Amino acid sequence: MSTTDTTKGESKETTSGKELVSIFVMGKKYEVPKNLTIMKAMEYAGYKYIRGCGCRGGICGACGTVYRKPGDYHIYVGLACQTVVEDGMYLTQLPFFPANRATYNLEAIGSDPEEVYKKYPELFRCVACNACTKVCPMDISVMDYISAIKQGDFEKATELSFDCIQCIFPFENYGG
Amino acid sequence: MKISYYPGCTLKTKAKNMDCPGVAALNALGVELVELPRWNCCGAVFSLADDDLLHLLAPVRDLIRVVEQGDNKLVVACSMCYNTLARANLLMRENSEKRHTINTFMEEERDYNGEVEVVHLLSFLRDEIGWEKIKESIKVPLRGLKIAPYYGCTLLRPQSVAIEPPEKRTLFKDLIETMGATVVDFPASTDCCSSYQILSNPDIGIETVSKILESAESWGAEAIVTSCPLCEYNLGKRQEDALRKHDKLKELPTFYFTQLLALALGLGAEVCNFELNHNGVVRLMESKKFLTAA
Amino acid sequence: MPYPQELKELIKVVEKTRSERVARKKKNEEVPFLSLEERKKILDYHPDFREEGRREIKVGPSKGYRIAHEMVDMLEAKSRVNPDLVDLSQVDYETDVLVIGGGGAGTSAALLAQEQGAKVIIATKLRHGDANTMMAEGGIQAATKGWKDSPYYHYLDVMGGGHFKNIPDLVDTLVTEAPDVILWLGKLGCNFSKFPDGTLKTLHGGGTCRKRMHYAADITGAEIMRTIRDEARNRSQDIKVIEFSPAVELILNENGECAGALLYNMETEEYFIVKAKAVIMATGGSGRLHIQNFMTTNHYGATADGIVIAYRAGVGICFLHTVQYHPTGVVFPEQAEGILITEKFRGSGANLVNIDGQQFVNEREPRDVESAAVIKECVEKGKGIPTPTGKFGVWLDSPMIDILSGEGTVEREFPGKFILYKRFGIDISKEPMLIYPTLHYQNGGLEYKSKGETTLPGLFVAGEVGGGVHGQNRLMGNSLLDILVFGRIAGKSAADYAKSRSDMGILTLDHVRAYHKGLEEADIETDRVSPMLLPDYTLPHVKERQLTSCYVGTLR
Amino acid sequence: MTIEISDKTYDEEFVKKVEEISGENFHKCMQCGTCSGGCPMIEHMDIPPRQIMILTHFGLKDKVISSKTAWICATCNACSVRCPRGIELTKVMEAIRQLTLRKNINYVEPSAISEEIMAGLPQIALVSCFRKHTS
Repeated sequence: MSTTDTTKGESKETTSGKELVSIFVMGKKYEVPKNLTIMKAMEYAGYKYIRGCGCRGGICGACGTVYRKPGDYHIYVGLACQTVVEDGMYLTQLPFFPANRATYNLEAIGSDPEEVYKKYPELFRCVACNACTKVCPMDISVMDYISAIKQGDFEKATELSFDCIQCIFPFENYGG
Repeated sequence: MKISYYPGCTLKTKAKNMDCPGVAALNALGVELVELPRWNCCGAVFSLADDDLLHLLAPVRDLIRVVEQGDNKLVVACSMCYNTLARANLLMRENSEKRHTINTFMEEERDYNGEVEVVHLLSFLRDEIGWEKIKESIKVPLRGLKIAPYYGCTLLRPQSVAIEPPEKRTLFKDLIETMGATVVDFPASTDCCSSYQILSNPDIGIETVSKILESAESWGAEAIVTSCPLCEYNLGKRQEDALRKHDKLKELPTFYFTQLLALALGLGAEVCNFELNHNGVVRLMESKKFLTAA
Repeated sequence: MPYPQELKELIKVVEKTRSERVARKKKNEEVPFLSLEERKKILDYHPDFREEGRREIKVGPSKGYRIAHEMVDMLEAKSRVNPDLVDLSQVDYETDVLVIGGGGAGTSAALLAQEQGAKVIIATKLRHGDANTMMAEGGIQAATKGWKDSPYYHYLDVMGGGHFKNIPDLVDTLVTEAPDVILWLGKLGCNFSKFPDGTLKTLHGGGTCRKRMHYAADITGAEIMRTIRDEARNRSQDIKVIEFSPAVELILNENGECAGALLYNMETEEYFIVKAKAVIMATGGSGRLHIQNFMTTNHYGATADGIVIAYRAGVGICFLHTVQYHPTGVVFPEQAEGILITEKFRGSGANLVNIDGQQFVNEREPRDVESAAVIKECVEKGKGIPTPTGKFGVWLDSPMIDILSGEGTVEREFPGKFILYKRFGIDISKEPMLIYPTLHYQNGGLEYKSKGETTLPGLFVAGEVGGGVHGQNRLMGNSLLDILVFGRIAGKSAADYAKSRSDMGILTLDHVRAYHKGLEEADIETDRVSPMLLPDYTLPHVKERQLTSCYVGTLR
Repeated sequence: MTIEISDKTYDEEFVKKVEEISGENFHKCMQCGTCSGGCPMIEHMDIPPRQIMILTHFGLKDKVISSKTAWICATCNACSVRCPRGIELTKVMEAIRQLTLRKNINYVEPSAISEEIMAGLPQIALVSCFRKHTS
């Protein structure tokens, strides 16, 4: 493979000597320049992505990352390509996680809420704890759009969920 | 007058025939029911496990929406929603320990201390509008219609949230009389319709429904009126199953009180969405000439 | 990070001239478009015209063609596998149609092939849908409106944008199939932005004479991708998707027909043989080659794999000497560097202004002209805005949009970018964006004809991997159109071809051996292997310690 | 019905759990039978509510847990409002259900409900049924 030119596009700023912060990648400590995104910080540390990296522009949902900060009880979720590292950040990438995904024939299903009950009865177990909204890396009001579906207001649900990038990728019956 | 209004999921879909005539009727009486922005499902049943606070989050969030609107009263039409919201409200008002835990958990919301008053639409009609005023506005008196008021469980039990004392209940009676119809009080008026058991144990559900229908019929009712979409489903839509099982039973049309009110106020069948009711309601209304009168 | 103080000071200059510029916009007064003569002159600043940036390729069907060093490096390289080690008698998957690439072109091809009754396998390097399609923001062009527009005008725009070098047959197909594609997407449930009466909203794109660009807020590609990906999943009994498994070579038969491909499971580093009656190449572009060291808007997987392996199998290349630089890529904050800012911002009224707050180019020039103008403004005139990272950019004055179309328009119409900047503490409805041209699109690619067919029987091409339809420069909104029009056509052609094919012959990788011989004969001595699969962003200090990085696995 | 009561049959943990989850002092029950008398579901129950109360009081876990009574209870509160001792029996029933549900055992399996039944149901039926009968 050709020699790596580190001034190439993405990697450029990582070479300049900068203030370092400590991050913990799946428990292991690395010193990385601050102001890098998680993705670039992990590459700086020597990781090469196979999974967990996609468009690098915040739209494909491949790089969902869970992280915690010292002294903070919250669990945060962000996109690795969009979230800037912070000192002491503990992070791990979202593993493959199969969502319950219905198959359907768009021509054959109607627009009544019962079509949704049939496909996703679990919606009706929602307790409005709002954890979904809190973890959404796209700032989508998940709880509200789930509510809208239950109320049969699909237009509102579509609008509210429009920016979803499907970071928990709903796989189903996939070979390979 | 404007007042915050919580319709509930079912009223937005299966029970539009309760929501639409209710909103229209109140409008005709000079009240604008303002649907809460961002409301969510209340959870339908109040959580009975003492250590379960998670299921209180949904109704409390709805109450917080009321405060966010700068309002302190919430009108609810669906009986189950009313029961759940009112009980959650009471708990937030009275149990400081649980209130604290819930407020702390919902850090993204403002604190809630039970400031809102949760009112059922029936009580609102009596207390804020008054039977007299309603009577003056009646355009199509439902004369000659014999109606059995069906309260079910959630309007009257438990006592802490009962819309009126169960033994001295008059709300439905007064409303029916105000509309010019005849009240047929019957013993099963406050019996349980089997509620969610219709899903878990459908046979038991149908038996329970049959008894209620039989009771109403034996006292001479021509129709049943209710304020709960689950009661309406069990007594109305599933009535066919009961009729199939019991030869003696006759068809007994089941209405929401909001439909009868809208009709009596002369708003016509259009706002009543009778097509969502499940048994001979239009036939009965036509035979009584209530539909043409408007 | 928010704009530092020195940039905030410079923003004040932009604010000073803003009201005057808004007033001009309201009166429809624009910076005049450049004449053809002027356009030609300014293009000297375009990276395509730097002769030192390219060299002649010395091997293969397009020998003698001068293209970017980075691309030649990929083509003048050995296979990742030694053909002698591959046992072609052990077939792992057999199918009617193999689609290589799980983006928009590949997925629409799979859907149409399935509709023709074919069993389909999609092999894709990352996840199904991880592709540049997902990132396309602005929209998709199609002459759907009977009023004042037709494929005829669309045709002229495409040809004009491509400097009249486009292959006419391909453009003809592109524009005439376009309205059907919009209809098809609508039926599959794609939520295009619409007026309350249900009419599709359309916008202008750079270089177009009519408003025919359909869009879904500012995530049109993502909306299209999730729509067609969902549809592929709904047909999972016929469409099998193999992820994290790029094709690393095509497999031919003794008659020189395409007969399948060799897949590589990047995670287990195993190779698998797919025997297919027809193969569709839909691997997309090559932004991650970082031609001339430009930053890129492209997806992690855009590494020219399909061009490499089809070239080895004898398919020629064209138009690869031109590369599209999107005029407006983020140059600051550095975390977002390279990310595309859709042309729709300019279409909606935002000016491009220099350090003095002055406009220097019409916002609706073709992309190559627009890019060249920005580079000229920074490099020659010295009117660029220096960034804290030592680069240059010019302002894209997004706050104008809220002034022109009402408060909240930026947030509503560009939710993706609004959120992106919000994360860095910048409100783009109040502050302008700093932009610079960024490597965006591979104008050229494999040679193919209007049914998707190539000179290699059994191999079809769809989308960015192919060259010709956009000539030397693609117009906005035509890439989403390209992948869907030619994806659908390739799908149908491949399924038809598969149906008519009975004898598959004997599988062989002889073409790889021949190519290796060609390299030797051309005196190319190299340890490069290709396709690249994933770009390498490892830093030198790490590389020095990676003592076993000589292997050709996924990682090293 | 003859039942044996001894140290061995008394499940203290069970009694404590029911006390804890229900928040009710069911030991106050004086076995008057008002609950059973007013229960609209009684004919479908294998053990009447009054007996459930005494069995729970005596810590006879297996009998209580294996009874279908708590699952037939529709939480109509008829018993609770009539109880002369002020016990909210519905909360005791809830606790008994929870002891099973909290082991991740569902009484109703959401994914197994047929599409036809789903189609006609009002949302509150689904929500309440899932709340009462799923873990």
